[in-house]
Amino acid sequence: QSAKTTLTIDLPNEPATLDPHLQWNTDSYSVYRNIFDNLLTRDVSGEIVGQIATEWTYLDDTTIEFKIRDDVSFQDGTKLTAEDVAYSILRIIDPALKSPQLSQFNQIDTAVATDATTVKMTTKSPYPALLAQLVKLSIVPKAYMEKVGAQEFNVKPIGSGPYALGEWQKGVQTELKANDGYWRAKPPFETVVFRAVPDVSTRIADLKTGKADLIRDLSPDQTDSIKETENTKVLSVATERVGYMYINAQAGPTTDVRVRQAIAYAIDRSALIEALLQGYGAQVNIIGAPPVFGYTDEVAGYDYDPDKARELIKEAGAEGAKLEFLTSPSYSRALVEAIQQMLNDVGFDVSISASDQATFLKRRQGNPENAGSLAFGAWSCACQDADGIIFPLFRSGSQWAKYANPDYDALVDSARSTLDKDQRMADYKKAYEILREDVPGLGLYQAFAVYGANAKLNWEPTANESMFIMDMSWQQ
Amino acid sequence: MSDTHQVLEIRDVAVHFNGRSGLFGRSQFVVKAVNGVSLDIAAGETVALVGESGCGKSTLSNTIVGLQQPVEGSIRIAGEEVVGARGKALNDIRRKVQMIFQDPALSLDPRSTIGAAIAEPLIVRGIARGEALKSRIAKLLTEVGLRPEHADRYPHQFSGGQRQRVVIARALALEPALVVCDEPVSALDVSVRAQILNLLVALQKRTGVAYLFVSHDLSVVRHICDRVVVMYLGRFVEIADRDTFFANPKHPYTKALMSAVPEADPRLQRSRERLILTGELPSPSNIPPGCAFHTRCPLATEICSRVRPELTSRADGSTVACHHV
Amino acid sequence: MHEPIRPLLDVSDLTVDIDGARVVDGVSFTVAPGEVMALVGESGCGKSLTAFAMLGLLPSVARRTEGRILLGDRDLATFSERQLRKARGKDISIIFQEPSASLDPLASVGSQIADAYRIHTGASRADAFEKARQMLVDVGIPDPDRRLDQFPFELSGGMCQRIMIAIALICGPRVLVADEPTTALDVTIQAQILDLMKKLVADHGTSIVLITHDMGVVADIADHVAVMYAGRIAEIAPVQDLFDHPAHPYTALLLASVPRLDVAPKADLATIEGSVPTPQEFGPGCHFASRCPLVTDKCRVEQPPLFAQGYGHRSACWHIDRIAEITGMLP
Amino acid sequence: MTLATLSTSLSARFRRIPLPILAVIAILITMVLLAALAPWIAPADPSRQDLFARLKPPGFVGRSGITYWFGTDDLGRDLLSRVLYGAGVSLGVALLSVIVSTLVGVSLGMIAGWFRGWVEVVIMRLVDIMMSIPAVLLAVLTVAVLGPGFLKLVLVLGLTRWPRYTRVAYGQTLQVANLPFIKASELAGAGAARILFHHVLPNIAGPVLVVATAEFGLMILTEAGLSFLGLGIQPPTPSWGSIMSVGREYVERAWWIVLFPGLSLFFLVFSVNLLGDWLRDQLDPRSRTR
Amino acid sequence: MLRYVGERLLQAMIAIFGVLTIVFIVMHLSGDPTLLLVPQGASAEMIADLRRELGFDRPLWVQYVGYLNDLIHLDFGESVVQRVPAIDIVASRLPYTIQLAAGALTVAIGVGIPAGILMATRRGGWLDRVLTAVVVTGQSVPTFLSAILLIFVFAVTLGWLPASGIGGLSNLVMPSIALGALSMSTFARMTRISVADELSKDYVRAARARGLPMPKIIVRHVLRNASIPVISIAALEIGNLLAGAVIIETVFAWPGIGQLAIQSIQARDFLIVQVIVLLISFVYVITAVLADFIYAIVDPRIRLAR
Ligand SMILES: Nc1ncnc2c1ncn2[C@@H]1O[C@H](COP(=O)(O)OP(=O)(O)OP(=O)(O)O)[C@@H](O)[C@H]1O
Ligand SMILES: Nc1ncnc2c1ncn2[C@@H]1O[C@H](COP(=O)(O)OP(=O)(O)OP(=O)(O)O)[C@@H](O)[C@H]1O
Ligand SMILES: [Mg+2]
Ligand SMILES: [Mg+2]
Ligand code: NI
Repeated sequence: QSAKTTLTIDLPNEPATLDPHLQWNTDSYSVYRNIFDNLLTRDVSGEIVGQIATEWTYLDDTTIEFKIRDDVSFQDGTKLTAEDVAYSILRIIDPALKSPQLSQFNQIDTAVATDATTVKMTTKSPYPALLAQLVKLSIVPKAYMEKVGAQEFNVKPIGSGPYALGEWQKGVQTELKANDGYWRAKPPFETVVFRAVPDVSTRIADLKTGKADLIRDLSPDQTDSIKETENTKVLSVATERVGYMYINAQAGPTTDVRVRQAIAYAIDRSALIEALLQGYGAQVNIIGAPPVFGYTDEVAGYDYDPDKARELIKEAGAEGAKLEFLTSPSYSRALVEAIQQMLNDVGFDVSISASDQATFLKRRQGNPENAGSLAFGAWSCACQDADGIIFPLFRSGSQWAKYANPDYDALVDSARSTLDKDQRMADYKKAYEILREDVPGLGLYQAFAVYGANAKLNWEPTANESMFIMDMSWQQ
Repeated sequence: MSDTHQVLEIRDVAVHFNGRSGLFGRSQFVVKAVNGVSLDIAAGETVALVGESGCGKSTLSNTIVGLQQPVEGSIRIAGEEVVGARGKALNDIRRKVQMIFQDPALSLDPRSTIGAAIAEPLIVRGIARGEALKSRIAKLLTEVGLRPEHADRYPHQFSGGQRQRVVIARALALEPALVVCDEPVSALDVSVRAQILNLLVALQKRTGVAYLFVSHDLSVVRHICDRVVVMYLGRFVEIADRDTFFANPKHPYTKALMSAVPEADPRLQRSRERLILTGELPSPSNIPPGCAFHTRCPLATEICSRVRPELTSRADGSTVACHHV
Repeated sequence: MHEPIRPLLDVSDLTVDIDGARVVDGVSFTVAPGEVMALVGESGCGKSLTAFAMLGLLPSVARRTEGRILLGDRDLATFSERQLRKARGKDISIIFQEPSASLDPLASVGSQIADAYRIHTGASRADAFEKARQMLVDVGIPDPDRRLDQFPFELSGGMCQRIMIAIALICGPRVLVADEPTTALDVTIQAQILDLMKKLVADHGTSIVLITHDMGVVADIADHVAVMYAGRIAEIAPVQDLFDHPAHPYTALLLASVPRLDVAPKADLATIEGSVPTPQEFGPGCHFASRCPLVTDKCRVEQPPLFAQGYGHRSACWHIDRIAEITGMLP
Repeated sequence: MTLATLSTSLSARFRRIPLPILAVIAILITMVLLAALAPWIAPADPSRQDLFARLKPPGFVGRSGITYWFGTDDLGRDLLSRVLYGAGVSLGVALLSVIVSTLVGVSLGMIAGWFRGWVEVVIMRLVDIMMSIPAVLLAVLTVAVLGPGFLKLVLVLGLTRWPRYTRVAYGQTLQVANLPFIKASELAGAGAARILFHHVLPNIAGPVLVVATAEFGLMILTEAGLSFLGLGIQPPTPSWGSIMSVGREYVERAWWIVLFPGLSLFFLVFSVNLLGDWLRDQLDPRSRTR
Repeated sequence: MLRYVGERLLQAMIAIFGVLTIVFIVMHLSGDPTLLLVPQGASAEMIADLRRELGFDRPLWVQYVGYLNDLIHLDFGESVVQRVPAIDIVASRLPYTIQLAAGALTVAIGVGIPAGILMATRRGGWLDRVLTAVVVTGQSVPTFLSAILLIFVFAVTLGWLPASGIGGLSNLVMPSIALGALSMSTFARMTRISVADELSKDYVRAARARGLPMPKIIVRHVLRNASIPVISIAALEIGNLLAGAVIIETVFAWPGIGQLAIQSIQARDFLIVQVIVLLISFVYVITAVLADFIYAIVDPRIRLAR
């Protein structure tokens, strides 16, 4: 088995595109992050470190200068220069590209290559999450891109990463070939195949039959059968993703803060984690997880207290209040039903409205009147920064927020416009405390990523749910 | 035309069907089922329509009651034009004309009781309802020789002859002026056939209804008709009073027809001289020029294949379309 | 004509039940070679079932409970389905009541005729078609080459009937059962078909069982006539005898119903009062009892046997002596 | 009157019911009864969860002392109660959607077959249109636009299935419309509505019935399929389809979750099919005279 | 007949146009893909910008006219998710869909029709009962369940067949069976009914009277006569198999149109959905017209009936 030179990974879907500036969904970046190098990356401990950049310095609050490696070549042999880096930045912030990722980078004003190894970038205002966002910026070859155009690039991408695109059988699988001249080291497998297998039961069957070596998105209930099977094992890691409840503070019975607090008291988080997540989750008190900047364990949580919840409901006169619980097939049906039962137990009348994801998002982000009372969510900004979580979720005026509190707004605004880490930590702690009182949302647990793998595969999954093949290898 | 209308006045009626054949309809053709016929029927009269199978008898019958539209010509029933009539006008005319179809089994809805079948015209026209309707049905059933309690039965619970009587009862419910009978007795055995014929005659005597009677059984025709019309390939070839017709058939086709009728008497039948027709049977989609019958006619001469003989009156009051009578 | 030749077909005591009802009850008759036996009777009296029973083609609901069907010296009633299959079409053929329904609408008539021949003789396709062509000429269909390739719907009713006859005759059967072969045809075509049958009888000595309700046809072609009523044979006689001296009230009334020259137009035709009993209503006695003008109590309880009336003439009536009362009553 | 006519003719014909059909009818009646009586006979509340008694096998005795005869599902709910309650939902969905699509489909089919001309073209092209739109698309979009729910589900199923009935009804009407007894009614002065409902409908009922019985089982499966896509009946309300779609994740670990609703569905579909075939034989004039 | 075909095709064009319009309107009513495209946390302005750039902010009728205009120029547009011409994406899936549909039809017809014939000829016998049970099973097991059961038995436990994906014939076996099962039941039932109908007709008795053995009668006469309703069903099923394979394709990771359809619907990738719908209605119309021609070939009467 150790002689195996191909690694096969079952993903739920095929990559939508391989142009790293066009799509930011898990299935796409699981593949293309192995084709491209990024400006920055995170090490195993979660620290931001350079990848194409060797070092960077803030010239002032809005200007930052990156030094670029000079030993990196694209897979077509051309050398990667500061021009390519600047081009990549400018390309993604160009509205004409219609990149869905634009919002992550739109704080950047411009970028120029001042010489072959230096790029100077300016932001519109001080932007503390900039580096965290730049972790997601892949570097594309300017010359090649300008030669073939975006359409062609999409199907025949060239990057500087450890793997080059081999054959892309649309809808079936994406095959990557090792880039033997990769600057960091020799890639561990000659070939890597990403298959598109939407049904999790089928992915498990593939793993058990040896058709796949690594599968993702397992539910905790399915881990047992993989553990029991010889030759397969379960890999898991705590991620930056947080499972939380949204509670509409601007419409319906939940406008009353006591009702929202009652909901918080009524949910037995430990039961959810133990029974339904089978331990693949860790309890949190806030909407945020330890790998996230701004996370604090100093804010108290709501302990499970159904009597207290009933009391609050009575106080608020909300006995039997009808709550609409929005959900979509993307979220665990069992969790949603379990929460529904817990809320009904304390005297609410919760009804579930499931629709497809598009409709769910439309309602959830639409006006408060139509946004239901409750929804379950699993949030990750892939930037490991509270700014990517509670700012969009609760800052008034945001799509997601069904909540408005000027004090809170001031805190999160301040935290996103200073580079002073201590100041930011303090702001976030205060902000989390306000959220605890007002309960426009409720943190439930830190989500774990669960993978099934061939027993011989060495890999330590990371908190940001990436799949870097460079980190994997066959057990000797 | 005069003010005194006949019950039925047919003028130059022609009915054509479009036929297509070949996988892609390469060959299109027109079936001239009825090809310019005229006829009057007076109240209380019975006119027989006889002719070879496929000559257009049923097509003409359907056209008279408005189930089929003619390509040209005029049909008046009690003075009112049927051709082109639609909706209410057509419905009003239909009160005066009814039809008895060839097969009684097929002309009754197998899923409604015969009471409902007879009641239908009365209900639809708003003539009777409730008790009045019931007694009216009972009366009609008695008139045709059935019992009132039969009203709740379904068609399959009757014999062929009884079913035919139900059909007649329904046709008469509206007291029409004309009933078109399309081979009403050909599928019945002799004793049942006799019952039906008796019934038709009795009703005519009482109500003065006129019949257009399509049949291929000349003994039946002789029995109940006043006048006989012979049709061949969409045209009338002979029209005559019954007595004249049977005493002295003129058209060669009529003669062949008469000679082919078997007599229900072995001695007579086996000693008869018969006129067997030979020659190609032409099709209504390809009617030969001249006289349509000339391909099979024993008397045919050269003129027959060129000039179509018109119906002309004869001394004894009959009209015949033949060059050689 | 009435010489006792050894019969070719000897049906005796044929009995058919449907759902426990006796729809054909002890029917017996014989047919000599080259003879035509006509089977007449009111609609629904069991004529067709008798015919089907002879070929072992009864519908699945019907069962033949008794009876012998001797063809020559072999009893068809004891045949297995396999033996029957070999006999059908070759020894005994049938022409069905409804010709267009009895032809596969989607197979060319030529292939349907030829099939019957190939099955029994193992002839080649070409030979069978040649034979089929010959048969079309025999039944008097003009332009046989073109007709062979046509489908049933392209032919007129009379032609379909003749196709059926061609199929029935192609293997030269010894017995032909013809079930109302001319109903729904006009008289000119009917005459042609009757002539064809006469020719068959004369040329090949075929025996024919002819089912019909047209007394004119009977008068034209039959040698003997069996009159059926409600599942039983009421009377059986040489044709002239039957027309001259009907010996069963039903026969007499039936013959009287035919419109005749001597009946004035639009005068009442004679009819038979009442209607045929259904098999469920059959009593223990004479089935005609409910409509018979001569009925007595005996008729209602005791079934009359077939009494001999003369040479080859038998009738099932207790009151044959009083038949004159009926003939006298008639107009 | 049409219904009355139909039912009298049915009762006349059905006096002798063969044994297997009686058995089938008994099964169906039992199912309907069980479904209707679920609130009284179910041993537990079908949505009562016990997160610490998840995925327990049949016969497991819970903490409160109740026995789970069919075992429990992934949230520790009593499967027997869920199957009982689910029967009502599944039967209801199937029955209602069959009724909706029959009503719509058969009416349109009869109208198209009767009036011909442009009405026929419009209706039959509409049928083509509906048949060309993938059913999933309609289902997803209807739920997106109208939201989920029992009645909307019925609406979706009815909406996507009526074209089949239309095709059958249309073809049959074309045939029946040419029969002499229809012409006779026309001559009697009956209008289109009367002819269609009093004469055409009873005479095309047989084939329509076959389609309807076949569709009946299919509707339950379709609801199950929608549940699988997360668009069916909303939890925690159980339906056989939603129970099975949950259960399929656990076929290895907890086979009982799919087994019991699956078996129930099998018996239901089996019974309905047999009954449908038999009803059809009864209504078919040819099989009666045979 | 040529005119008939012309008329039929014209009507079909109008119908296809209708399908496209309906789908266009309903799809757009159900929301646009912008929210699905942006990363979590995108701000309202960002979403609005992207929506504007993708053109979804324009009034519906403007979008519709634009779409029709493109369509007339045979431009089927580009997927907003994949940024590739929609027609290419659908075309890349087509071969797999055809494979699967062919496989499923083979199962459905190859098993369904013989089973139907056997059931009709052995009506009421034990073989009829056994086959009825098989057919009902096909009708009462949801496909998502039968599919996963097949995988567990034949791939995981026995290891005979690959669990998912495309490849050789062995990959096609299980999806074809799972997808064909339901159609198989439909074919079997329909065949049983129509063969039984034909068997009761007079010409069968007439053929027996001629001395033809039963198997020969069935092959020569009955099947042809019974085929019309079966052909109608086949025409309906082919359209069904294209689009109805959503669940099967999802479970077996079969990259066909059905899977693409549901993914594109869920992603509100309008133009792909439109191309798929266009394709399906096209196939549907073609099979319907084709079925009419087959009717005419099987049944010569139909030629004249028009
Ligand atoms: N709907 C139709 N379409 C095409 N041709 C038709 C149609 N109806 C009748 N015909 C043709 O018109 C001609 C006359 O048919 P019609 O039914 O009137 O004959 P008929 O005299 O009633 O014959 P029969 O005595 O056999 O009933 C025939 O050649 C027939 O084939
Ligand atoms: N398949 C069947 N099922 C039930 N009863 C039948 C069946 N076939 C015939 N019968 C009944 O058997 C009796 C005899 O029928 P048969 O067909 O032999 O009559 P027939 O003398 O040929 O009448 P016709 O002159 O009308 O053809 C009738 O009462 C009929 O109702
Ligand atoms: Mg006619
Ligand atoms: Mg008969
Ligand atoms: Ni009514």
